[in-house]
Amino acid sequence: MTTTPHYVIIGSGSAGFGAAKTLRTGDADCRITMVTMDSLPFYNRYNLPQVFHGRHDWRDLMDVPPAQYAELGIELRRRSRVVDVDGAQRFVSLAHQEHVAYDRLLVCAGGRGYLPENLTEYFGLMHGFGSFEAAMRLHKDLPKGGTAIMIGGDMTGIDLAMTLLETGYNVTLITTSQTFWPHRVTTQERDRLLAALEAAGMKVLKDTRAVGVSRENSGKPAACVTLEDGTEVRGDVVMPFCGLASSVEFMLRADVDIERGLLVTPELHTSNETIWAAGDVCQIWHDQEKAYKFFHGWKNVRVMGELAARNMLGANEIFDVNIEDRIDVDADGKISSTFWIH
Amino acid sequence: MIKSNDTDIQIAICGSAGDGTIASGDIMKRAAAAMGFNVIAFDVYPPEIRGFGKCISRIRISSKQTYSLKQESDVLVSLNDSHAIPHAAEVRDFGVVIYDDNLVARVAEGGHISAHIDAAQIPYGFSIRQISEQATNSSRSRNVVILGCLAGLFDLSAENFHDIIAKKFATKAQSVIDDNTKAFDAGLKAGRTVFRLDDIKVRAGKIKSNGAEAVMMTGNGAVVRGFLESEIESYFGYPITPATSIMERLAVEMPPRGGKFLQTEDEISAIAATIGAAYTGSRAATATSGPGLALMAEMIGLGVMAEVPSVVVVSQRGGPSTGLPTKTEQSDLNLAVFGGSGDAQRIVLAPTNVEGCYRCAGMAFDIAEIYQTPVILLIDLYLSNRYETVVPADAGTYTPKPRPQINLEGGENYKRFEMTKNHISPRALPGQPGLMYTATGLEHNEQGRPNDDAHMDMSIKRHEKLKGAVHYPGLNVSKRFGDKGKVDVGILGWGSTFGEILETMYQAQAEGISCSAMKVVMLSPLPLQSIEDFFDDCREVLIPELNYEGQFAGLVCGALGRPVTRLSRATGSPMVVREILDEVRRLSGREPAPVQAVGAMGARS
Amino acid sequence: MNERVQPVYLEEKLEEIRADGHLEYRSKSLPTWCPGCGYFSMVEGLTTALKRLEIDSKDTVVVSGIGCASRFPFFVNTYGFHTLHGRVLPVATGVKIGNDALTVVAVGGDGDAFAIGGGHIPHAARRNVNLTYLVFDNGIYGLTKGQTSPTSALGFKTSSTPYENRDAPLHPLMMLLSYGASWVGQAYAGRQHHLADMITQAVSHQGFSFLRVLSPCVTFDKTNNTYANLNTTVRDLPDDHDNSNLMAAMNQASRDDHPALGLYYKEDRETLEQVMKATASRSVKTGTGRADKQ
Amino acid sequence: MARGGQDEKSQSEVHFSTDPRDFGWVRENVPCQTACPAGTDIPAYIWAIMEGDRGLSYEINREANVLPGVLGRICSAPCENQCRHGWPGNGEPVSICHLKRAAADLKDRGHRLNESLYGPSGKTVAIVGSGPAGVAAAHDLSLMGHEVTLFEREKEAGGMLNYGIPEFRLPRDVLREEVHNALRLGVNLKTGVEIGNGAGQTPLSELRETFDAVLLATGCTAATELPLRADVNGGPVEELANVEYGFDFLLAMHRGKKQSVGRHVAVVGAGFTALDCARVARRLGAEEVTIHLRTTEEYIPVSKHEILEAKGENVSLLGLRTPVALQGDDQGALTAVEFIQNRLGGWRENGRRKAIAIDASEFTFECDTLLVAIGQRTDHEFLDAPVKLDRWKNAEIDETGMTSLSGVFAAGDYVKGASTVIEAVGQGREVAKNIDTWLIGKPRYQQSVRIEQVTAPLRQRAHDFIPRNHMPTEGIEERSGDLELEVDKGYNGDLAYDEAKRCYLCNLNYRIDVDNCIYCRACIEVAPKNCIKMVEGIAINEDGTYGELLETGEWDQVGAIWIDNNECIRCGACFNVCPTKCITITRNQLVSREYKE
Repeated sequence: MTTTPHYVIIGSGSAGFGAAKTLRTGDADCRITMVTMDSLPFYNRYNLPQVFHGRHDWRDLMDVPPAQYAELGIELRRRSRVVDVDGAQRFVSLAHQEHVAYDRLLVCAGGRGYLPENLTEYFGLMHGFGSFEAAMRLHKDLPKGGTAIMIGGDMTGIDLAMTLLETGYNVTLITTSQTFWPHRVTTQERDRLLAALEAAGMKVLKDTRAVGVSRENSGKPAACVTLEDGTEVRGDVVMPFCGLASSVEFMLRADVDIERGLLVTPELHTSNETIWAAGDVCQIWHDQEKAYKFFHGWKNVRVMGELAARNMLGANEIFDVNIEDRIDVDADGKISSTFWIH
Repeated sequence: MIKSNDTDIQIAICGSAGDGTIASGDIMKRAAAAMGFNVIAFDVYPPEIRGFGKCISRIRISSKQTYSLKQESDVLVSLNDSHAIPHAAEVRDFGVVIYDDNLVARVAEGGHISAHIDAAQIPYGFSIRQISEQATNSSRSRNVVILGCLAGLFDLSAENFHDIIAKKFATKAQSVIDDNTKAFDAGLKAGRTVFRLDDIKVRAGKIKSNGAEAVMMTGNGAVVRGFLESEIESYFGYPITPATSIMERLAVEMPPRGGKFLQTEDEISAIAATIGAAYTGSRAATATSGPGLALMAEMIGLGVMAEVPSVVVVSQRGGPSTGLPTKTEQSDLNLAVFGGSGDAQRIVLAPTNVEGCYRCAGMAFDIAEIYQTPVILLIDLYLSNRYETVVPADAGTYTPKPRPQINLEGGENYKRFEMTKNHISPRALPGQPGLMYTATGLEHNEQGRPNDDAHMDMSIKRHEKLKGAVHYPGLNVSKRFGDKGKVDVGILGWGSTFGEILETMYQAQAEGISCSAMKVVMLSPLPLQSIEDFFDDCREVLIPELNYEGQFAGLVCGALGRPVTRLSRATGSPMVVREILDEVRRLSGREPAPVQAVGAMGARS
Repeated sequence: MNERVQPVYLEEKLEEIRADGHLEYRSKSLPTWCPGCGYFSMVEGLTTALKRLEIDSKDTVVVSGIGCASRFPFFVNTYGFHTLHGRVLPVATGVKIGNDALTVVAVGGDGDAFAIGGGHIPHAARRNVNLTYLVFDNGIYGLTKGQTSPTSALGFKTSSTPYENRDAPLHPLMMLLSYGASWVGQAYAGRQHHLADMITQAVSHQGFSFLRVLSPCVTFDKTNNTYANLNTTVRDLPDDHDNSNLMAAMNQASRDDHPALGLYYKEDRETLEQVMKATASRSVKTGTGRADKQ
Repeated sequence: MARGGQDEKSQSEVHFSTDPRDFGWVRENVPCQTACPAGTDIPAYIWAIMEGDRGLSYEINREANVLPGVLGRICSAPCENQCRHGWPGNGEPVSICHLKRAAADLKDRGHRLNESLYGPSGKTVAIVGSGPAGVAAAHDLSLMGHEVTLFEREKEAGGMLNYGIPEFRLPRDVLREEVHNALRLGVNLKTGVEIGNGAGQTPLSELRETFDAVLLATGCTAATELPLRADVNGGPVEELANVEYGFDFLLAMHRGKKQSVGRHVAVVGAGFTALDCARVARRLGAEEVTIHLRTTEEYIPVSKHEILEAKGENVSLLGLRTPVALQGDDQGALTAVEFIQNRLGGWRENGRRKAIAIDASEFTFECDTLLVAIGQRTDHEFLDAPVKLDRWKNAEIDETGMTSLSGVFAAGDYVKGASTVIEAVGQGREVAKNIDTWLIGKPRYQQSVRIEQVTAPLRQRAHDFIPRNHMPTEGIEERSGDLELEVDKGYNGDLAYDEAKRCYLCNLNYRIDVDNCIYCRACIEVAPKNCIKMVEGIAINEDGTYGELLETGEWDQVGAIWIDNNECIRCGACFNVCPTKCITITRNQLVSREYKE
């Protein structure tokens, strides 16, 4: 007896959604279930800074209308947290005690903002930017013309920072080793880039480190970051942008190899026969560098999702790890990055 | 009717019997009323007290006048996924589904409601059970936690909820109030931390009133209030869904007022005791449903024959027999109007909304006493249990009229059943000197003595005396709404269904259909003249009602001999606006007749 | 040795229960009573009794009225008849007369039995219909959500007696003894072993057997007939109780503050069916009838 | 140990079982105790803390582990990984180890130790090595009435506890007090005495003649060599300045040598020793300290708390690399370590991961000090009569702990290779029993399951929502440069009580008495987990213990309603609601009882 295969996709970001569409194109009959922590159906995360240009209705950020999920036959499980994956019995356990059996699993759970160890206890006092909700909260809590203090300043953060500056806010950047993540920049390049940011109106604090965050309920601005020399920096919100940490806790019993992310072959196949991974959650084997590497950025992630889906359907394609990793400042001081190419 | 910047949301709370679903809905609607909203609410629950039956409480909260529940809810709260899953589809696009995302027992694949939420709906998962356990050490307060979640999500004031919780559990231990308050607050905290994605707007409620504070009542509650304001003196009851709460409320309210309350052992003795007390001049009533009415039919006949005033509230449910004991239906019209042995016409009033329940109950004793006959207040489960905001009448509206002053000479000449011009005879009360008579079920003469030969004359008297009731002052025995003069379609209705009829009529008018609607409140005797006028004005007359036989249509057709179109529904659920509207469109000729499975009674008669 | 600390091994226990066989008398569907309801004991009791007496399921009819107890037939694997409120005994009598080879068990709550149905009991009792009437007495109305019943205690506050119940409760056992029931017993849902024994005896009795089962309503009665209260108030009938002595039975039955469990009274008397048969045969012998009159 | 003897409860309230199903129950249901190499009755001691009796709690600990105050600080806490509170959906594990310490720290000043002493046996035992295994064995054997002499080559007893663990993790006064208490009931401690063949040393053969039995508990006294590309025996380590074995580094420091390190210190290794070296290096002034792991920090055998503290002190952990060569300058000083990149391989039997080197992925890491802490091994040079070794070059022992030499027993790291302190303590106790049996010719104790009725639930559901209480620690500033200041400050009484409340008390067995159950499902309704089930059967494992419950939803198949103790979180809700009071709670504990034929 043959039955149509059930593909389960964990994550509804661009990798997950791209994969779902690819699966449907390749197999009109298969069953596709997409499990996501998000309460929204797929939207373009990289457009979140647009919130500060006035796009406050989440429907504006939708890539496809909700009805398209039904048309594509994608079963959506939103606000559903995966707590465990049983790689031997092939099912996904959700926090609400439901087991979803799969024939093939694609993990594109992405990552969550990384927070320097010494600041973890201040987590509750900071703003994130990982979801539409977080973006809207930020928009709500940041008064018009107010100041956002950024710790780190990875490429997602820089993108937001540029938008904030354009829309009349102030940004104070406290640099860390993760500034410009995931680009690796030399000291020279770094200085040039920081100079470009300062020229764009950003206040940049170099050679120091944030050691504490506090909030005051009365009097503005409300947030305060303490630096290691004891000085205090004031602003309205504090946001860590120190790169991503992969979300893999739920994969610990899945019978797959994990370092910081899920380890996959260039075909995006994990060490488990029926599990693939794509996007920020996986480290792909780089044969020249002899190491598992992360490949971040909108374009990469999307390519990975579609490629993994084709391989799940039986293809044997390889992810091209030789991709350009470039960040530049042009004559006008405008920063361009391969990370931002959509 | 409803503008976009008004509040008009409908919340459906669905759970298993025992989850506290109905209690939760109750707090919600009372809190919403306290906030100044118009509220219409209706609960559906199974006959089992606990176990596994489905309960669903639907509450429409609006800043404008509304007449019925909406077909689509804006919010669905699931306390039990297996019951709530079929209702996920009832939530409109960009509406909200709230559920427990941290269950205890394993569920089958697809057994959790999150698997059934459409992409256009917004899921809000909370750890409902854990929040309850954390707040109160018990999972029992899940139903209150979800109220907190709702209040948190939609930024409603906690104050009103706290207040209602304290009132609702006032008779319980303080710890019950404390625990429920804690559970609410915990849910509120959880709800407030969620970033909202839906487009549901709740603005301040504002009910315009005559200066009195609008209150939230069910149809049954309104009946009780009407009774109390008209100084009910005796009540005999027997529990039966959906009339029970009338008895329970009166059990609380009457003793302090010096009233006599008794739960009898069955309906037969309830009506017997009611008539017995009324014979002495006490304002007496009972309440029941169709099955109880059937038991009482014989005794009501006695009341007609003996010309003893009494008030019987009948809240209909699905029938016959136990039928659909917790579902609504308008199928006891025939029994109420005609039930009993022999020609035994009585007065039957069928209010169309909660406010109507209040006013009819307030006037029922007066009417019964004036016309010296049983008055049946015919409502149904949908009206009994549905909540609406009501503006109370001015004080004194229902103060009983002075009892018939009987300035009669005592002695031989007193005729209890005297033939008079208006066919109403002087009624003496036990205790009055010299006016002793016998009330009897035997046919009798003017003195009340057994006499077969008087039957024709007495039958004329007992029927003719009721005709005046059609003109009873202050009582809208019928009322026309909508377009004046000649119209294409007229919708004639009665009882609880009239809310849906009005909603339909306004929608039809908005579509440009010339349309009006008329409600008939007095079913016996019928206000024939105004019904006839309505027929004259309408090219087509449609009668929607909740029974299979089209009992009201039959009543009207029988009385007028005019054709009507019937829309008869016996689903156990309230009438669907959409279905009436389709029929109105068809009758108006504006759209080709949609193929509609309206059943045998759907055809034009 | 305290049995609470003795280990119990599940597979041995399950084997024991399955060997016992009473599970076969259950239906497939789980009872829908409130968790904790005393009526669960009754399912255990009746199924155990039927198994012990080796009465075939197909030869058994369980008839019920209205109330929580009326669901009972759905949970046992026998013929069942769910009838109208208070009219259980007339229906059951009809079933028995229709086919007296059947074992007929009528079940009902205290409301069904003593309120609306109160008028039927004396007649079923004095006719000595050969059936068993199990009255699940929880002293409250469950299905209509907690109003007083004829056996509700004095002082009980319910939704219909918000200022305390002042109607003295009935004494079902004294009623039945005085109605002439030929077998009158009492059991308690919290002692299901004893309950099963009593149902076994009641069903095997030839004649009208009336068993009152004290059964807590966990949802609407938190004060009177609770497990906690009954556990401390119930007692056994004295060892020397003479169950052929009606006055002794009345005497025991009158002490409701400490209800006694056991068989109060039993007498062997012609049943309705026997009377009918006897009347039938006598009418043949005496030859009364049309011929006579002519 | 033999708690049965002190039992105040009457026989009728306590039952002792030796049925495999009951042993199986304890093993399955008390995962912390099962995970503890010393078999500590963890729920019992946590319950004692909840009851306010910290002295009793300390004593319960001491029955399994004679050094509770020590282990409460430095235990690797394998119990916490298994704690039911940490199971998926239940939250975080109970801080079992911190509570152990709390019992020790917070007991009354005048606390009286509880020792059950046997009369003298006339037998003599020599124990070589006063580390955790030696101390545990010495204590137990002396209680059993044997005359014990404990030989220690260093100045002070304690072994690795004294010479391997920095004081900021284990203050020496705590160690001294507990070792003293373990030995004071008649153990003859001889420090500064070295067993061996050299001059001034006592040979093993002499001990065998003098004593009835000898126990070798000398631990692992040699550092494991670093296998490098050029010399798999780690030759280059000796050749370069600023490269040292971490074990030797710590040992020398604790013997009194003033140590120093460079500015950029690299540590290779993944155990406590590696972490200790790194943290000592920070305190000695190193600017950058890195720990290099073959696998990743997810899979190393140290507690998360220690990793977090190390990170807090700005120690970095770098994963997936194996050192293959050392690079030095002209002066013979270290300049860099050459590593090869690894990827994760399959699982090893001990639950850790394999590391597989990636071909041609070598890279260099600059540093000026390297501490090698990849393990220790046993040394057998000192024996004049060689014992038979196993394939890992450790002493081979039989099931009683005896080596190939009659009357010579071995225990602790000396047998197993470098492992944890709690394992050593557990083995010391185990071998003491075996030595005793060998000496007196019959077993003294036997295991059974003690079953005692508990009349009411001891917990509330709300306790399950208390978040794990973190260990208060000294500030980073205060720690700086201080090798002695204890980092962990310990719970105060309130914290300990709050944390104790979190324990599910898994040794409570909730059981439905099927005979009295009316199947009313009141318990199922209130259950906070999927813990009460309608069952038709139960799987039985090959060893006679129970497997999974077989559930059913068909009423005529429901043989019993049963509590799945594995899912049960002992909240007591079912007990409180049961109408027929047919739920029994018993406390099921493993105990050693006086052996009966």
